[in-house]
Amino acid sequence: MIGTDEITTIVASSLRLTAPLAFAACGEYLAERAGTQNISVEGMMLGGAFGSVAVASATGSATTGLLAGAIVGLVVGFVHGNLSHRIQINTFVVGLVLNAFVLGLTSFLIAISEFDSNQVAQLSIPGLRDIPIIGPLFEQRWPMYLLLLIIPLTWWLVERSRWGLNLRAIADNPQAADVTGLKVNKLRRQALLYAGLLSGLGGAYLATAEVGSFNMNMTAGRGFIVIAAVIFGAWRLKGTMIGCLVFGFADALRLALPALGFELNSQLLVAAPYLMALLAMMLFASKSREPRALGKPFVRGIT
Amino acid sequence: MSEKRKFPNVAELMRPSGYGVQVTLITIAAIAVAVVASMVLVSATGGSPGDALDALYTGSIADTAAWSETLKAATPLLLVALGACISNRAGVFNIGQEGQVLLGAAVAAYVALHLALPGTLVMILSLLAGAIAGGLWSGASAVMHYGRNVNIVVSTLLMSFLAIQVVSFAVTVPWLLQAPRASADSIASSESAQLPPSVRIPGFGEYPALEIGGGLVLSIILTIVLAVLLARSRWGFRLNMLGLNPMAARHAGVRAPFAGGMALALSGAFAGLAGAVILSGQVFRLQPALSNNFGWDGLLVALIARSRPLAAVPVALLFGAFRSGSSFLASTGVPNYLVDIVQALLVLAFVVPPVLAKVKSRGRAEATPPPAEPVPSTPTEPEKVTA
Amino acid sequence: ACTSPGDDTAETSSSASAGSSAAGPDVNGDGKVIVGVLSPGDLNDNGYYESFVAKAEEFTKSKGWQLIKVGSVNPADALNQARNLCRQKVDLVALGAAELKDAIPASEESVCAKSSWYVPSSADIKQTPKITISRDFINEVVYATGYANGLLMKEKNIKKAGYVTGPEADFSVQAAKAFKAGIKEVVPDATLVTTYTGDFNDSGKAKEAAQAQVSQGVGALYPYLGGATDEVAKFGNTKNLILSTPGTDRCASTSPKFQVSSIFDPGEYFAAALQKFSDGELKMGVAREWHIGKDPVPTVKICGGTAAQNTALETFIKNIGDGKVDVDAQVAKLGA
Amino acid sequence: MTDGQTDAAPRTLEAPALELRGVTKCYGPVVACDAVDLAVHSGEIHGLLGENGAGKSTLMKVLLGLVQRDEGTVLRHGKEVEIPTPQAAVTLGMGMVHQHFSLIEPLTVWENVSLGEPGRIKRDEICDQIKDVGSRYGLPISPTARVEDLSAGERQRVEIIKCLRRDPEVLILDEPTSVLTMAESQELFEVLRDVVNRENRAVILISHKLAEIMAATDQVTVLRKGSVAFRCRTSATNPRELAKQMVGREVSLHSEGAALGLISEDTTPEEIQAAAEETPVVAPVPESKTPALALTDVVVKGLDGRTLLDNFALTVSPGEILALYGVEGNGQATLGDVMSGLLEPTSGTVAVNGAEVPMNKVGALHKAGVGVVPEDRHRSGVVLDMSVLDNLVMTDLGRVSGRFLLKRREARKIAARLIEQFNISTPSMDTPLRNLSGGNQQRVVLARELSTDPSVLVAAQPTHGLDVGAIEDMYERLRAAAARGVAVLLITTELEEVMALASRVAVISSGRTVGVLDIHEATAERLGMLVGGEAA
Ligand SMILES: Nc1ncnc2c1ncn2[C@@H]1O[C@H](COP(=O)(O)OP(=O)(O)OP(=O)(O)O)[C@@H](O)[C@H]1O
Ligand SMILES: Nc1ncnc2c1ncn2[C@@H]1O[C@H](COP(=O)(O)OP(=O)(O)OP(=O)(O)O)[C@@H](O)[C@H]1O
Ligand SMILES: [Mg+2]
Ligand SMILES: [Mg+2]
Repeated sequence: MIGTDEITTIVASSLRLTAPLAFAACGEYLAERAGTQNISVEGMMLGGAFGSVAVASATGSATTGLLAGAIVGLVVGFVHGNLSHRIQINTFVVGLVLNAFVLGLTSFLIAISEFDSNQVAQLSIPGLRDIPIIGPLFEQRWPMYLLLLIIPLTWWLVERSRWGLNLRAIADNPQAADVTGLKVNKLRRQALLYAGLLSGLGGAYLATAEVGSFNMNMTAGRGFIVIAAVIFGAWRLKGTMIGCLVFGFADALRLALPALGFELNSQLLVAAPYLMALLAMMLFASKSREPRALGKPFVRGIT
Repeated sequence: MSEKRKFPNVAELMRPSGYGVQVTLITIAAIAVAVVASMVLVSATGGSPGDALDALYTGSIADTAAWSETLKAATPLLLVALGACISNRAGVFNIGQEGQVLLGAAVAAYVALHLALPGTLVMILSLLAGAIAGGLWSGASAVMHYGRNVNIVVSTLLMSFLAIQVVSFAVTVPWLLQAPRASADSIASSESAQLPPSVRIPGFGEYPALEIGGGLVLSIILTIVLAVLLARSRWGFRLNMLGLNPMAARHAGVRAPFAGGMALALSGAFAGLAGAVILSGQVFRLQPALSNNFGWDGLLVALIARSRPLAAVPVALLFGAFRSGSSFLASTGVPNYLVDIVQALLVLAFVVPPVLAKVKSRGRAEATPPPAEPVPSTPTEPEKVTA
Repeated sequence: ACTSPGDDTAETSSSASAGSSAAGPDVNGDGKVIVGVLSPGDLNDNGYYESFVAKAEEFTKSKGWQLIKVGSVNPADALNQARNLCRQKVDLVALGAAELKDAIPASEESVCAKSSWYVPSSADIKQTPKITISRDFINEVVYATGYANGLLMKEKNIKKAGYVTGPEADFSVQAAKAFKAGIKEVVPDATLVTTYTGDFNDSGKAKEAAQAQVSQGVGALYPYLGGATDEVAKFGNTKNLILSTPGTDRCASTSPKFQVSSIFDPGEYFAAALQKFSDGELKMGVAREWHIGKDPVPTVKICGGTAAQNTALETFIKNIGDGKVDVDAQVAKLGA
Repeated sequence: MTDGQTDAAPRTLEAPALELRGVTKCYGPVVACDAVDLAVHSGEIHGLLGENGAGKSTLMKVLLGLVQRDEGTVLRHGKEVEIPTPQAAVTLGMGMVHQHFSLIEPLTVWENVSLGEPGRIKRDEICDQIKDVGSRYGLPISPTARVEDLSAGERQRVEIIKCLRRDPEVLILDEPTSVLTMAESQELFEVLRDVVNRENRAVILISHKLAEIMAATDQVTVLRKGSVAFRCRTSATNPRELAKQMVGREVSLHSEGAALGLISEDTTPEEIQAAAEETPVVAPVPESKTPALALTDVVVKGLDGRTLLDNFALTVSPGEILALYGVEGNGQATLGDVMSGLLEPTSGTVAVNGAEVPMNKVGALHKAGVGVVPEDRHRSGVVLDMSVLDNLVMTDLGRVSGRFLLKRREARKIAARLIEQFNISTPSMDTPLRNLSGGNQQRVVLARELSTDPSVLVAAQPTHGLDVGAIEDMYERLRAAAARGVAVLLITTELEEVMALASRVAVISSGRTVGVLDIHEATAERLGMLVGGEAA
């Protein structure tokens, strides 16, 4: 029933659905490894998607749009960082408000503007793209290949760089890290900038690489799936990426199976990622892996 | 030396002369900034701020009809906010109200449409069923948290999306909630049948005269009861203790899984009740979009009210006014999403100043721990050790 | 079964009471004419919902009237929104789609006493003395759309068609059946692949669904979508698919390009009603039915079709209009 | 402060390695350091002595750039320097071992050691250096071990290595021995001696233990309430003098003396005996009665599976004060948590007055009559943001409430009585507890726990962070409680406290009771060996 063609289709679809998640998840992963449970990732992605389309339309260059999207995400990260790690407003409150704000603002702006659609170019590698099953890996919008840089970069940053060592330290014991001379809140703000940049890029990828235009609330909860992926991956990059793939794959299956001749109840399948994330949290999210100070604000003198 | 050791006196700062005035001033300034920023946005995008403000005013409080709409919108907001007050106080941060509202409405609809009992009884039962459904839904997050250490913020959020899918599914299934077709060849829409008038919540007054729904009366009663309970009851005391210092609470005999779980379930129950009230007081049929952001906005109301039920009343009214006013914005050509922007900015305007004042006073006494706020502290839980 | 005898402006009077008629467009007599439109959809969707307000805009502008348009109205909020329009002293309340039917009770209230009401309906909305209903029959037009697709598929020897839509709701399921039945009228052994993405506006997912269908050899694609239509269609263009529009005439559009315009544009019906309204002839308490083959709209066009194709389609449509085809029976038979 | 001029130390001609002139630091209205002058020379260990809150840590934080001074100058080798950041302090050749561990548990030793440094991570280089430093000073440690797997002593080694690796000219140790066994402390002092003699570094050793200062330092400076009260060559002074300078008046040997470490390891039992006679003797233990508190085979496992309490057993009789003595990190904190009801033992039983307490029920211990003064009152003893009143009644709401509602008037009556009885100084009973001083907060806890007439009182480190007056008060109240027939379990790491209060002493090591001695048999030596895990 299912031959290589069908598998190829699903693989290709999974990849495309995973990519926006994976970009944002790299950022979210790093933010969480620095101790921020950043729920404004949805807002970062949505802002990034909007920014990219707006700028791509204005400049006519989807690539510039992509960059602009990342910068919009960065700005959201900057605001989040300053609100929650400078003046110490509860990070979840900040996240909620930022999500609401970005959704409101982008809906407002899209209601009064017209944008041309722009899409970045496809980059396919002749020869390789014809390999069955993994062929689609080599026939993608070019920003997808950025992931090949960003994933190892994120890993390197967290696990090998001085900065990452500092981030891991402040996520686990900010008090001790502070005494050692690390600027805890500053580092967390920096981590949020990275998260914003990549989440914005994820949204921009969705808008300018996959879709080509902006719809109201076009991220439609993908940011929350990203958070679920980090938990699913038990705060490890490998696991997080697998989480993104699993969620992307689930969506791909849902969207592709009817074409392959399977009848299935799609309504309940829409809920699959949420269910899987909840299950994963119950099964694998071993507390010992969770950064100990995750989501807890740091104020010098309070333990 | 200890007796004479001078600590910066927080109570002193809190008095109207110090901290309070400062916070009030910054808050007013922040609100002004929020409003000005929104109006700048309006004019920058080619709208007229004056018209927009006028529309908001006319739509929300200019006459009895406007007030009716405002009160109607404020009702579920207040109910959701009351629930959020409970969970926030207990230090468990429920952010899944949107789904709980919808699920409450769905179960209430099921009861209202399927029970063959006298109308008033059915109405009461359906409200109860809505509350219980919301409570069980958020209670599930509590079970996941206390049983398997699943983060409450994340699980309530995910459960919320799950609820939306479940309800969207239920309204497409005839044996669950989908309305029967009017005739064999007509299209069945994805919603439930209308509630018969006998099972709807009665109210006072008839639109466009001032209309006060039974749901509003109910929520005001609940506000007062909750305010008294939080301030004066054993339960309220223990809840506060749990939120402010879970360890000390445990030492004092508060069972966090029980008290915190209960608080979470109760907050869900209030959200579910809000859904049931929307259903049987306003919309009269279950639709997948019935929750209409009441869950999210209700949570924001509680945040602005700093988890105090009485303070939630005016804030819910304000947000209700925004909702009713927003539909008048359309005539000015300004997209009504403006209201979402203003609301988000307003939350910041209310949340930032106290923290800012605190930071400033910390600047004076560098590491004096700031007073905890009634705003949800980050969910902290007593260290658990395997049994 | 839905066709009713009568001339091409058939108006069935409500049995409840005689329709009230107004003297002119200024129903409330305040010296201004204001038209208020409520739409459940995105007013910038380049399609179904936008067409409704676009027509209204065009018409009111030409008459110098004022238009209040409220988009993305939550069905649960329809009643409030309608009341608010009435409070803004509109002379005509127009609902953009039947989803907002819960607003209708407002027409009975005193706030709306001085407003006329226009309600489009494909479902069964109860006629009341206070509203005028405009009813179309979506099965007919989608069935004809399928037929048009069938003609094009036959030409290209395509056996597989695709249908991508949002949530799996009765109306979208129905439309799929009608589409399939229409195709099968021409290509009896054709198959239809149906994907429900869950969201009319999520372009990302809709595009994935389309790509999956294309990879399975789909040669015609019906993006029965809202905000996601254009992106799916643009993708379809890159694969040379036969594309049909969900409601509006877009034969003139170049990006994306459609091969079939399935026109059940609510704006067309509304424009007709507005004309009557302007002439003071829009009666409340009556329903206006729009049948393919009988009225100018709804209809189906093949964009740049051959003469033979056009004739075949025209005949087919005419047969439906003349009641020679029992659409519902055919859909039930072929669409299953 | 004329006696401060008894400084007879021969001054070296070269400028001191580190010199402070008039350093002042205020935290809001609290003057933590008040015009402090201090000179530390290379090649000597300089003791910095002062009671809790005297400003020792703050002074050092100023030196390390963690806190900015308000006034004064800092000189290195006679040259004025600024220390805006911890990195600057490192560049200036200053390193510190902090009072509380500043290690990140999930990280490895080498990662911890390199934490806070600038530049790229050079893993192999760091690992080599750790091995190097380790072998040079006799501090063996595996660079790739995770800190969470290390014992307290090993962690201390990591801290010291971390500090020494940066080759500091001035090495500061803030109460380094509080978590160490006596043997480990001894080892540490040898390392320090080595560092000073062989490498001519300067060491500042902060402590409030007189014995330690006497044994390990060359120079001593005493801080009192933020200012320098006394400075002298160590060899030219004696513990009594230092104690007097630290407190500001003569101290009696028994209660305050104990708190200050006057009774040191070399105090003889006779001295204690003599001291004990100064104060009312604890009532003799009636043998026949069932113990008020009996723990049998209590096992507690941590989240990571480590055994925190290992078949722990203990009995306390009514009217006695039993001290549970041991070095930090050997399970006392866990026991405190168990007795506060914060932890549920994996197995084993706790019985109060002969009746087993259902440990899985929250609040059961309290109901059974166990009062607890927890080790960290801010963590589990009080709710800082509730009022004094609320904190005084919170463990026993039954007394001040009906079925549902609180009886405010009743509560106020009880609170007023307790405030009066326990001498709690507070502006009003509605003041947030946060605004009270540490000593008064501790009194609130004690008052609350004793107000319900418990049959057992567990006092975990009850004098931590208190000043002398408060300590004295606490001791009196504990004795009074015992005299009333309460079984008092005193969990402590201070030998002096044991000697001052207890009638029996149990020693805990690695989560087990390794010995129970009558106070008359308990010599510092025997206790020391027990603490170290050896049979006495
Ligand atoms: N060559 C190296 N250079 C710098 N740091 C390194 C190097 N090798 C290992 N590390 C550090 O040592 C630590 C342990 O590395 P390792 O790759 O074993 O990860 P891990 O903690 O075992 O992760 P997991 O168990 O989740 O797979 C990491 O935190 C990393 O920072
Ligand atoms: N961050 C801070 N904010 C406000 N006050 C502080 C802060 N840190 C210390 N203090 C106060 O400054 C004084 C000196 O504190 P410091 O920690 O220097 O004492 P210490 O001598 O080290 O005491 P200990 O022996 O308990 O460590 C104390 O009264 C303390 O309460
Ligand atoms: Mg008029
Ligand atoms: Mg100190």
